[in-house]
Amino acid sequence: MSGIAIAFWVLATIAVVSSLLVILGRNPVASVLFLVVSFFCLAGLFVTLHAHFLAAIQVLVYAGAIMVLFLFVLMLLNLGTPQWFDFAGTPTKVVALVLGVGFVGALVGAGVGDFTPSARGPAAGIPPDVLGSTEAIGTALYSSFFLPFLATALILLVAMVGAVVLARRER
Amino acid sequence: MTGYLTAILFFPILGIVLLAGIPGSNRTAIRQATLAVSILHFLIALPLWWAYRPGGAEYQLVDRVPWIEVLGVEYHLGVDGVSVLLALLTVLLTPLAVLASWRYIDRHVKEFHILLLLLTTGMLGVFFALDLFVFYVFWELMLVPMYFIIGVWGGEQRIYAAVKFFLYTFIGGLLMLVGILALYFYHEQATGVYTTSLADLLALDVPGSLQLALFVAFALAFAIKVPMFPFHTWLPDAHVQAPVAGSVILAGVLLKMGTYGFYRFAMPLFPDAAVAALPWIAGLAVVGIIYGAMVALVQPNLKKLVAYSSVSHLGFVMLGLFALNATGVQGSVIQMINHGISTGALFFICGMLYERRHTYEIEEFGGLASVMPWFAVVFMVVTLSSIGLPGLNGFVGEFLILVGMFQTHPWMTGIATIGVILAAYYMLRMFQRVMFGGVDREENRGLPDLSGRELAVLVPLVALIVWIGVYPAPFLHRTEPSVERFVERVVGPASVASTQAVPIEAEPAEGAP
Amino acid sequence: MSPEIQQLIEAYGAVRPALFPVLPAAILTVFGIVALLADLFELGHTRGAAEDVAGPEIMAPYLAMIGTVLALGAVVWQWLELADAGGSYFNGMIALDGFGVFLSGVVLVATLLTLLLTVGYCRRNDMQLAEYYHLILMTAVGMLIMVQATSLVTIFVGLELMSVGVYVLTGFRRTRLRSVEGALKYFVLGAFSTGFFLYGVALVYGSTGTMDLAGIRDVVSLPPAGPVLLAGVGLLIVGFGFKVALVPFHMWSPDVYQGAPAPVTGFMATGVKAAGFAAFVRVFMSTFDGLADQWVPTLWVLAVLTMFVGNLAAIRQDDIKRMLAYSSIAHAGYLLVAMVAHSDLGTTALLYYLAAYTLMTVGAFGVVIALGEKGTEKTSIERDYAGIAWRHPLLAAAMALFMFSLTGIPPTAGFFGKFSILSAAVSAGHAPLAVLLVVASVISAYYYLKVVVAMYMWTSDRPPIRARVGAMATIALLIAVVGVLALGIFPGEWVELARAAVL
Amino acid sequence: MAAWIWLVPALPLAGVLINGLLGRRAGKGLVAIVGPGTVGAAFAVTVALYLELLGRDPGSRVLTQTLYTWLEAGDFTARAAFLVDPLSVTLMLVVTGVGFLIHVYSIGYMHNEDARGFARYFTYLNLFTFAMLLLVMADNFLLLFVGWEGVGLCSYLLIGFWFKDKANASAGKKAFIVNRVGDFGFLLGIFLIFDTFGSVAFADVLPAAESVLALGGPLAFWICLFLFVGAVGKSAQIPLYVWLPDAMAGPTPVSALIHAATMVTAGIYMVARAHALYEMAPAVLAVVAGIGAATALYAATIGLVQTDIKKVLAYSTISQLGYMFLAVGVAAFTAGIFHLVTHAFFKALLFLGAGSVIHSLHGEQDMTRMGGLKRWMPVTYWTMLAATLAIAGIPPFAGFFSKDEILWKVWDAGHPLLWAIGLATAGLTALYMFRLFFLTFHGEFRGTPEQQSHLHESPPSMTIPLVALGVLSVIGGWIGIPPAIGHVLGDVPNALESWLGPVFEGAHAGEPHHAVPPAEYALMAASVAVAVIGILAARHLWLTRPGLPERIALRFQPIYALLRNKYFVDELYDAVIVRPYDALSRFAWRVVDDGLIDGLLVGGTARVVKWQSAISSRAESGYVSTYVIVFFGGAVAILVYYLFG
Amino acid sequence: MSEIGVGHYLTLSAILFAIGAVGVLTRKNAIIVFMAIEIMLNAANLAFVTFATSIGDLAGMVMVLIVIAVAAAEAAVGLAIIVAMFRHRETVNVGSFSTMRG
Repeated sequence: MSGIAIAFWVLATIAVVSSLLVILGRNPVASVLFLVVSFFCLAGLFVTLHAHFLAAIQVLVYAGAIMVLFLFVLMLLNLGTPQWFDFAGTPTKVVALVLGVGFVGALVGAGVGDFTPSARGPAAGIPPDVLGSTEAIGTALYSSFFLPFLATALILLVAMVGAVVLARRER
Repeated sequence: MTGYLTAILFFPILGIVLLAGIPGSNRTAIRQATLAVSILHFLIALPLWWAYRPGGAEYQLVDRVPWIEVLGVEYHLGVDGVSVLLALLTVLLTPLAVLASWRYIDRHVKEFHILLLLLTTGMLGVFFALDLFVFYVFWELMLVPMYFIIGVWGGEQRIYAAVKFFLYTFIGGLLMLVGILALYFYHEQATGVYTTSLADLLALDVPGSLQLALFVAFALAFAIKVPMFPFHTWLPDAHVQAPVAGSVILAGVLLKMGTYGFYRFAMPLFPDAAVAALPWIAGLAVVGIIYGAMVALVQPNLKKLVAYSSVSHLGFVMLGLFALNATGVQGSVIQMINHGISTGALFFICGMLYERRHTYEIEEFGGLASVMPWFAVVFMVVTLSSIGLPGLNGFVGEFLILVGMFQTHPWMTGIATIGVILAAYYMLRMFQRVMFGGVDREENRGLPDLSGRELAVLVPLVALIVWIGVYPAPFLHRTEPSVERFVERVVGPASVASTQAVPIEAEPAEGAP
Repeated sequence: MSPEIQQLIEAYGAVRPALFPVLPAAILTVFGIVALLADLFELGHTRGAAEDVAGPEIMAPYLAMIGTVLALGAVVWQWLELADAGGSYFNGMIALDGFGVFLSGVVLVATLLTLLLTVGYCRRNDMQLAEYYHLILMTAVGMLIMVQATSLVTIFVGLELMSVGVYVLTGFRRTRLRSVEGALKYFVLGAFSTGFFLYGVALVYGSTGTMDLAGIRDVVSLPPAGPVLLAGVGLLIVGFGFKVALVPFHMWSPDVYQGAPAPVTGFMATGVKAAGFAAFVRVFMSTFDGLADQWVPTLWVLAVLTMFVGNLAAIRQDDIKRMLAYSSIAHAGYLLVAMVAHSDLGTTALLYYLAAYTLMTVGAFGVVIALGEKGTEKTSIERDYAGIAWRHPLLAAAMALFMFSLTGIPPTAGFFGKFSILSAAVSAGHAPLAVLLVVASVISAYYYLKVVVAMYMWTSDRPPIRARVGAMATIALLIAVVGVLALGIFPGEWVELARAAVL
Repeated sequence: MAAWIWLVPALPLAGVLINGLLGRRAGKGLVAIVGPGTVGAAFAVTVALYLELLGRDPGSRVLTQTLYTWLEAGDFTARAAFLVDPLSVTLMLVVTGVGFLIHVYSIGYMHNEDARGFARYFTYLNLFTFAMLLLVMADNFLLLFVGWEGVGLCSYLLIGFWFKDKANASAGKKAFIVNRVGDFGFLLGIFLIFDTFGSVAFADVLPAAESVLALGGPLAFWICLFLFVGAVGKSAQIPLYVWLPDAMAGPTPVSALIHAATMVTAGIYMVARAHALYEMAPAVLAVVAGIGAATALYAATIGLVQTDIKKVLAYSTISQLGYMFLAVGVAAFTAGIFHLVTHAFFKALLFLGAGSVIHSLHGEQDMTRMGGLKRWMPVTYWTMLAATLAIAGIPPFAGFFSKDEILWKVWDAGHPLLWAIGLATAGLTALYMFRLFFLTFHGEFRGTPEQQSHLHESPPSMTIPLVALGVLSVIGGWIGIPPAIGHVLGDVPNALESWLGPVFEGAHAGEPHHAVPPAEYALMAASVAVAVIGILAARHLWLTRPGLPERIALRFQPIYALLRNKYFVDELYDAVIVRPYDALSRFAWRVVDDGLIDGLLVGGTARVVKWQSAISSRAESGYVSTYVIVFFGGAVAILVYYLFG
Repeated sequence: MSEIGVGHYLTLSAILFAIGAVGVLTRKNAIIVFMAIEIMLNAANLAFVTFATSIGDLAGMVMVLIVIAVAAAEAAVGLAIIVAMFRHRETVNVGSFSTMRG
């Protein structure tokens, strides 16, 4: 059993568990922390896939920025404590469970599990370690993905403006 | 491209523009203007009577210009004998309707008259269209103003009636639209040409199964409009609720659109299907005749009674169309006109009673003959014409229809003829309850007789009633070639001259010495 | 010609190959940002001109309008240049083709009309903020990207740009609970659906090895389609289905439409829908052409569901915005029928219908906006619309026209739109679907008529609305009315346009 | 002369227009001139036509005039054209002649009416004359039908002339509708005729009958039966006679003209006119004869117990019409027409006389409150006497000849039973007519003294026509002196026979019959005897032994009640036809229309839509969780469909 | 099987996605709902990376980057909305925002 395999199983397990804890936990703060954990695991999985740069970004942006934002809001609104209303009624839960299992079941059952990609894409065949490198991604961003990259910038701008508009106090 | 029909068709729009210029507060001015416009319109359209030459081409005065080239849709107008008569009926009724609304309509006068004129254009468009797309456009267009007229100026239940009217016609129309499209694409498959021109589609011969489906789609739309027996329930509501002008136009012209649709589109386009469906439709028509007469008998409400009588009368018209011989079809064409005149007049009369007593309940009247003698005379004539008394217009139509139908379906005709008795029953009973007996209600004592305005409305109609009854030749003459073409198209050239006097070979004498 | 302009032109010439295909988007971006900055530095601020104006008179709206008009000009220019400039740009991220340009036009018209209608509204409801106009322009940019996008990446980015903008716009009247509630619901479901969309993209990407539509098309064209690809297709339907509000992914729209400020609702109902359908059609009609046998039946079912649920639910509505929300669901169903037809005729019909639908819906919302009073919207058919026909005859007439057009009564754009969709369906052998559409639209007639009935045939005892329609709103309504009639009476030319825009 | 035929109907029509449009303003004077004047003029023209025909040789006594083609559609054609031959001219003479007298009479009778009513009355009366002339002058079945309906309309208008009283109006309505039932048959007949012959013109149909129709064939049978249904309606035969007694609600002159002399005989005229067809359908002829005989007897029995003077006359009319049908039923068309003419004379007279009585009693019609009027109104008395004798069939009065010829022809045709019925009817006729006569003019006056004080003879305008008709009732029969008597008087020819003979060429009754004189004399004697017995019985019962009738009535209470209530036929029809029909109509309206179609189908659809609408909008719970669940559900569904579907 | 293939990663991502979705369905606290959504997006990211490496194509990688950015943006907007709604109702329970329905 290769190191990658071990790493995968460990990370996968932790990721699943912590994700479950996120949606099952009573205390929002705890959920945030578990979410961070699962993000770390994902970063780890990225590494196992040779996507080092993305792993780094994952940690920086998610664990660093986004989660802080979540915590900040939680504190701001003083929602740190568990709340009674937090869970939907049992029937909903059942339905949700069924659907969730159904979703996974459908994909896996249909053979997503033993899927082997047919590399027919135009840019196919780039060796993994090159693929994950900052350089490669950077080049791509500024060459072939220039337009989406720009647009992403606009998205951030809009989000910023929007956040300002929405969260601002009354005049 | 003479442009004459186009001129007739869109003249009312000019009128609308004119009306738009008059401030809504100045009601008299609006009424006068509308009257002037509609009379002028009538005068402009009147030459149709001579302009159309029965001997000549099938469709005359054709206006034809490309409209939506992509789809092969053309702005294509033209008239044959039948549409000429119906168009003239339309433009005749409009000014009368304006006159009749003079006092009846007192709210939103301007809007009312604008809609009335718009309605005229819509109806004329239906009668002039020689392109299925154009036809459909006007068919639906006419719906809108009528909807408003009923809904805004109608009686208590006006909204229910208006919406009912709209939905009934709308669903029929849309199904017909699907039918039109199917036909359109079938034509494209068959010939590679996209067109909605009636002439081209007539040239097509459609396979039986498809014919039947399409015929049903068309027939449903028209049957609702006629209205034929099971689809008639919108009519009483619409009639009772609509203001007098609305009822008159509705009965006088709109209902004819259904029968006209059968005559112009449904039957010629799908002859085999029409022949196949004959027993059903003719059967429904007969049921309608008897049923309408029965229900009319027990109506406490004047307008409702007339409405149901329309169901009965239109049953005759349908029967005549499906006689599928020149005699019957001629009869039903003339009967379309007759019904327009007689029932129109009846609704005018209802309106006049309403203006005096603000009710349509037969119970509320009685003995009016002694209070309003001239009114009684006119009412009597109209009633008799609607009963189908020989010498008046009603008889001409009904007789030809029955005689024609008898040659093909004696039994149905036999049953339908009972309608003649029943008609006398319900109409005379109504007339007696309204006009005869003593004046037992105070409020009826002082009722004024016909005013000049009202005479102006009724006299032309009465004149027509007598004219068509005594000397229908001019009318029959105008429709003859068109009708013969129609029959030929539906049943094939063989049986145009349906039953020439073929002496029946003497059958074996029974019990003869 | 002055040297500066000369230089400008030369400068443009240098960047043209890169800029031309995205010129409209670029213009909007620039003007959007300028509007923001101008406000930041209080350029052109004048103290309230009209008495009911809260806050300063700002120049953002005018900048936005100018920008949109210029962008429209650019679109026209693109249309004219299509012959030689048409093609794929930015490494296949976007394309400059008739389809895209046509829909860019539609989107921009929607934007322009929204801007025209919105000014008075913002003044009345102290929303007169530069951010608002900025967001509208940015949203429009997102839409433009979507309609031109030829790569799942671009589609996703455009989609998100648009969505984020609309989330904010929905909640823009944050002092009103409903506005925020709408924003919340929209956001939660929107993000949720983004997840599905994204996952679908991933699956498609994985099974085809590329995110360029062209590339995908090539792969898909050779069967068999593996389960992953199919799953991806399915999830993409879900994603798009959410954006264009197909049943059962429609449930957000009534609440959001009702909650959002009226102009935003109008913008959503038209622009978002147009953009969504643009990407939807592009991906399915051309890219997944090879999989038609798989997705056509699905869309058939969705179309029927959407038409009927939308129309049926609309019957019970009293809030006109909510009613229009359901009606827009139903119309998505009609558009889906055009997709099911899966033919050039179908696409033509769809494009024509989008144009027609945009005009009449924006028009309808325009009237709704115009009838609003200071600080409030008047949206109850029962209470607010009863008998207004005799107080605001022109507004009522316009509304009636739009309602009849939505019903599909000739000679309006709506009628011809329905006509062409029906013809597409019938010619594709989907007569039953056509009949279902007919039945559905009869149902729809009922509630569209209800508005007319209310305006013309009801009388209300409540103090009448006194609407003051500003010059700009008037212009917008005029455009809508003329447009609806022009498209209806002379559809030929427009159909030609749409036909030229078919993929 | 033929060019002037159109004048005959045109003149009364002119009267209609003048009286109708100007009458109210012009006042009674003008109306009183125009009304009768036009008819008189028409009579003059008719006489001229008669002479014209007379001048010709029997073979070519036909004048025709075509005004224009009325209906032409497909292969159906009907012209507005007149046919004047001996048959129609005879009727025209009766219509215009008797009509004129009655018009004159009406001037006096209606003088109480205000100007408007007066004008209206004469307008209607002229209109009737016009329609009746159209009926008898038509050269085709359709035009005949026009007149047929026209007279029906006028009778409707005139019966309901005093419409302020609902009863009168309903009587008119009843008349019209019952007639319509007959017309329904008539129409079918016309359809069938056109279907068979391809034309409705007498000139095309009648000559072709023999070649086209098979003797006794179904086609002939149905055509004739349908036409006869029309005749039954118009001529008030069983089972459609019910309208005629009610029709007495109209002014008495109207009863005289329309419901005695002319309109009601249209049926006989029509059958006679279509004799060529009937001869091809012996079965129908039998039916005609049967119904005729039955009606004759039946009506007579009812007439026996009526106390309303006009009702008695009404039933006697029905009875006499039955007689005429009996005649044509045995193909004795001439005899039928003969009786038609004589009946026109004496029955009109009877009515006018009754009118004069009623007039002087200010509307009193109940014979039990009359009596002894002989003293006050001699002219009326003597003329009535002549008429009563005529109808009773006492020689040499008009009725004797016609009635006797009918009986003889019936016997001769080999129908002893029908003959017996005829004979019995004759007896009854004599009985009830003299009952009427005695109750009215003899004995003591039984009315109120107040009435008695006003008793007076009618004005000349009324009495002159009475006298004229009286004369006709006496001598009218001499135009048809049977050979049996003829050769006794020195070969006096049967003028009518030779006059009408050619028209009925081919009719078995047509050719002069070499009878066995003894039998004929015997029959003659029998009928006279029966008549005399009847008269004597009447005298015994109502003059010498006034109490007797009551006792008989009490003795045979049930029968008396039955007769008194006219065999309850009206009630029967009401219960079997009218009420069920009304009920059915109500059912159709309430249940089928409102309930089934509108309620169940239309309303049901609406309800279903509303219900579905509720469902699809309730799903919109407002909770994000619901939305998400539905969303996710949909997504999973699609996935499952794609991966496993 | 010991060798870790694409399938494992995909299955994992599917599971994570489902967990996220279930979270959205079952939680009412808006903030946790958002977190659940973040999980879904991450699942998608995982799929992208997996595919990208297995195909050897950069697009997937870039996509992940973009998604992360978008996720950040959405989080910002979403949380702003939460703040706004909290100002109205002093709660972040999505269930308590249902004034519009039907």
